Amino acid sequence: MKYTVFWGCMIATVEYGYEISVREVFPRLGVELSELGWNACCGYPLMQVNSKVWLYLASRILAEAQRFGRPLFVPCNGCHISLCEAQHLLMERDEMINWVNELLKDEELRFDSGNPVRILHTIEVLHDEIGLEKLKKFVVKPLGFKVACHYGCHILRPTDYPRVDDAESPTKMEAILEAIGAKTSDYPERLECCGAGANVVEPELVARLCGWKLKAVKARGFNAMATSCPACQMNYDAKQDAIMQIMKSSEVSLPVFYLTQLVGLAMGVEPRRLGLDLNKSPVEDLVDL
Amino acid sequence: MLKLNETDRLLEKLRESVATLTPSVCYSCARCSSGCVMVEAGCVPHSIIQLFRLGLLNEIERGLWSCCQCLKCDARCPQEARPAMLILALRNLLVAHGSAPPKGYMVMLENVVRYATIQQPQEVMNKDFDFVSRNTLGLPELGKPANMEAFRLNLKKIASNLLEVEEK
Amino acid sequence: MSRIEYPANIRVIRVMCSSRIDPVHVLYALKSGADGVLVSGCHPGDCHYINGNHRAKRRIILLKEMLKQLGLEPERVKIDWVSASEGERFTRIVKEFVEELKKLGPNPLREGIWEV
Amino acid sequence: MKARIGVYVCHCGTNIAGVIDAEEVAKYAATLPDVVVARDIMYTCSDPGQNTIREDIEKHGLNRVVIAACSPKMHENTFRKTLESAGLNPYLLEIANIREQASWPHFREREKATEKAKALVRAAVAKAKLLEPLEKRELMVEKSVLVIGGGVAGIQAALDLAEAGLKVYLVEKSPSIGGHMAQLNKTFPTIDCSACILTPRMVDVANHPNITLLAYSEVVKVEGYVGNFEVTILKKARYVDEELCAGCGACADACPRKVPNEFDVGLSKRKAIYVPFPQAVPLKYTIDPASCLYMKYGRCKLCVEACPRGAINFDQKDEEVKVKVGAIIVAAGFKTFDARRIPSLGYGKYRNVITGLELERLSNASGPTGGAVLTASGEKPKSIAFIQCVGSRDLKYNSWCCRIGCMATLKQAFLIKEDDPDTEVYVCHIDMRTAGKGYEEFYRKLREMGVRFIHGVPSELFEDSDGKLMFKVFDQATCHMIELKVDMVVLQTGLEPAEDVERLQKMLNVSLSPEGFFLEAHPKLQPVEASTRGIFFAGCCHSPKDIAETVAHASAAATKAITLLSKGKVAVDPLTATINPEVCSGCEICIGICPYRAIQLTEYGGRRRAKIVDVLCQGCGSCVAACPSNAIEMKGFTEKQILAQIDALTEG
Repeated sequence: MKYTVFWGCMIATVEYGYEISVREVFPRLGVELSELGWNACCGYPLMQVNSKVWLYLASRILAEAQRFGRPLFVPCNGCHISLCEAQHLLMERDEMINWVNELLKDEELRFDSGNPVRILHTIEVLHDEIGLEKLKKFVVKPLGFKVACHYGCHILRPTDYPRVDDAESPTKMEAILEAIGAKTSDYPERLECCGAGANVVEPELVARLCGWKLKAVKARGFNAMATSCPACQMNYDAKQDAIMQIMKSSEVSLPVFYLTQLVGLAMGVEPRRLGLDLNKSPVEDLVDL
Repeated sequence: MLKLNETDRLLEKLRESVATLTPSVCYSCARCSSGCVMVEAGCVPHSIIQLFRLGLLNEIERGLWSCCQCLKCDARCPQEARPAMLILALRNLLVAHGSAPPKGYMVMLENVVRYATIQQPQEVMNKDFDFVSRNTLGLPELGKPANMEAFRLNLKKIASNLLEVEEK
Repeated sequence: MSRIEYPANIRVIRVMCSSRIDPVHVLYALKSGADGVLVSGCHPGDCHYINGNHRAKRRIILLKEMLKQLGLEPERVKIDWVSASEGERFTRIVKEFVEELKKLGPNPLREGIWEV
Repeated sequence: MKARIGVYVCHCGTNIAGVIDAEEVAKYAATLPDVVVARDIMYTCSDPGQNTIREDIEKHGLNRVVIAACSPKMHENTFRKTLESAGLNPYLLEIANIREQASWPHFREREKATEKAKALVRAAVAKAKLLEPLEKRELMVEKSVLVIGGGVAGIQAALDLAEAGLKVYLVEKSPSIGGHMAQLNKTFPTIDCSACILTPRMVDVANHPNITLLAYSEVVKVEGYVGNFEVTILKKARYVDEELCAGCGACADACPRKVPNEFDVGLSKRKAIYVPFPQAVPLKYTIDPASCLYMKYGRCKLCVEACPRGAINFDQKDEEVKVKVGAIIVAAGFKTFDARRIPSLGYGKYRNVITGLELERLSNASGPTGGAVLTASGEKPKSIAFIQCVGSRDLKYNSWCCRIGCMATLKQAFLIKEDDPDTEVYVCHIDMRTAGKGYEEFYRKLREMGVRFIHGVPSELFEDSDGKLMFKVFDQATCHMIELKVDMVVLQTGLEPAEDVERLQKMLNVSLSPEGFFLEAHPKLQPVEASTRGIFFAGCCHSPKDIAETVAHASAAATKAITLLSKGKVAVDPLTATINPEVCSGCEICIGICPYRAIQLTEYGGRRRAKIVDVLCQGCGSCVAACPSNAIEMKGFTEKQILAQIDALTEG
């Protein structure tokens, strides 16, 4: 399994725990990652103000990835939807490809519609590529505690091109967690959004939204939450203190992990090598740092 | 009292560009709004659709930027009217016609022009209260696009209206 | 049928079943200058006359092979399935077919360039 | 005889003339060869319109008539009768369809539409010239009818037919007739007891001398044609002798095996030997082979010991019954939408989310709780929310309106409020559709009774740890998000085509609408007829209907069947193929091609020649196109006629 990896802005500039844990865990599972050579915005946040900016930024990453001839591993939900949607649009409409390639010329890049990029998210790599049976063989310290899955919106929606899992009844993340010895279950708030897209304009409302979900997860008897998106993780983990202040409640305090951090723990990797000392939420309640 | 400004040229433009979407099929079941987490912030998807159809654009601007684009409304809409896509299109068009987007977006855009990413790598605090960086964490340097000049020029070409405003 | 628009340059001949259509009719229409011939029948498995549409399909496929040998574009003949309630589908098929024929240009037989 | 053609261009009000210049088309028609008279008429199908044609036939000695108007499916028969009444052979008529084929699809291109209309008239005139008089055929018919489906539609149709003196075979696939109506508690808006009005009719069916009831049976094959259908019915083995079984139930008392009861939508258990409900007709027990211990494991037979009449017979085999009928009424019913398909509403996941049909069983005195509406924990709910249009008016599932959900909810809300006015009842709706006799009044009454209507539907439901259901719904009346916590949520699920619709459709050679319901011959004027003659539709297999509409529709279907069969014979189109034995080479290709087995070999002049069996030929023309000797001709669609049409259409 050889992939080119595209980290995107959030992971590479602030959510280091995700990158560290992927770099630690994936090679142990037989995954070889090669770097794109540079990092740049996938365009997703800018789609809101100018969709052409988005299409240009996303297409140049796809064009660069085509050069490597390997599937493109995209750990961030936002980058994943951005690149998938851009490719979907390019493959559907010739005039888009022409427009994009005209711009890419100056960068000596070209999107080739005959050679679409296979784009894979963390959950797909673990569940579909490595596979649960193989994953189980690496487990030396089954987790034992009960984890709530938070998929994040953008790997499940929209429904007009293939996404990582079923939009209304996803199962892959739970299956991965069960394979590494965690307990998990469906819960009513499972598919609720963290609100990250509105952080720019409504930070306080987003905080209350996250607080509501953390509280619900805790009340339903989960010991922790797992995410696979840097935006969701930032909302639930890094902002937990702020949420507590806004909600004036400690009921929202809950360990929040990246899925890859949990996989690493089950494989017996030392917690700090998984970047767990960077999580702001009380992961130390469950892990000896 | 709301007034219909049917002759508004902006409205015509908007209608044109969202012609591929199908807001006209919405019959206001409000399933979108019932599931929307941003209603509190004044973003009411089915109202936005209806306001758009009636041409009440000034009313739409309120709440338009609160939508967090979780796409739940698109997925659940029984008539496939795609409220989130309409909101996205409206945001784009308002910006294209000179309306200023929330500041956060401008900051990201400027950073992308400058550094290729929405922000530069940050120092973060770990559990020992030490500030750490990519470097101290042993993470490799992630380079910038090879031809930053062409990259910047392209962006300025595409988003000229936004970036020029900023230069003034 | 619902009032859905399609190009005005198609002319219709009614037969009770697509299987009534003899390839000779299609050739005759092309020879007489039609740019294309669309044969439309019930959906496979849903034929009003049990299996006439299958017969029609086989005949049209063979006819298209023949057209190739004659040097005439087989795309000028098309067979598709439309049920009585599928106005939209009919419109789409007709529109696509007319577009395709426009790309092919006028029927050479009409210009008198050719004689069969 | 030289052709003398009259051409009539219909305005169809503005349907045609609003787009096409009818006068110009008529003027053009007058210039065509052999056209003696050409006129444009406001409504050609009206009395004055038809009179004009009759007068012209007489005055101008017309011997062919071309009518440029709507689809021949609409008025071909009307105008044939016009010709007949003027003493002209009805098949000397040709219709140019300038409405569906010109004015409607090209309403934005008036000139092109007019040009097209002219071309279609030109082709019709060219064909008309070559028309020949044809004689109608008459077929003897069986004075009996097959009714498929024993719900209220099938019951009503069967009783109407039987009363009219026709022999009826009523085939029902489950062990008892009654259908969905038997499961219901009360009926809206009169709050009549559903079983009380249905069961007497079920008994009437069982007792009527003209009705043969074939329950636990399925139609497996239909051959033949109008008036002469040959039907094969599979009578499934009940493993209980119907003659001997007295319906005492001793067997079920003895049976140790319990399985979910379909009649109670799985809310209660039944035995492996069972009747679906106490008022079942026929009241005969049935062994369900999938759950019977003896049939699965070869051990038990407690029922055999218990039966005082020795009615149980494990050696019973499925049996094929063949019947001949003149007409078929399809009353195959519907199924309800499976709410599991919308995971966000939590059905199947949260215990107190139930469907409308489940509430129907819970509130029914003969139901699993003896008529008490209870939550999963056995308590009486203090608050109930109904969610409307679940799986209806939704492009992902069923795009259509289920037609009964609004009224069913009002009725159920009424029963809940009547039982305990303090129960909080919420109805989350898109639109409340209460068109029907007394329906709007009933809606008003429910508002007076304090039911809280919320104009909006939720996106998802959450279950709290106490088993209560929480949801948010945006109410358009108040423009506020409303948060509710209730003890029970009722999903009012939609109606969709029954499972075996496609099987029936293929077997009967009829059409389905895009929704998957049976398609009638004309939505306004032939609402119960299939486009295949002799087949009629009744009830919800045609489209969602409430009980009153279903009964009316079923009676209409029965009446149509009675009308068809009353004379003992039917006239059928003479549009058949004929074989010229002089030209036929006896190659037999046509014999293999004919889907109706209407071609036979006969002796002609000492040689084997193919011959069409007139009554069997349906006029598809398959053989005509296949004949390598051009020996077969299709009446009404001859080679010459078709080529003349092509010539006329490619001209210019």
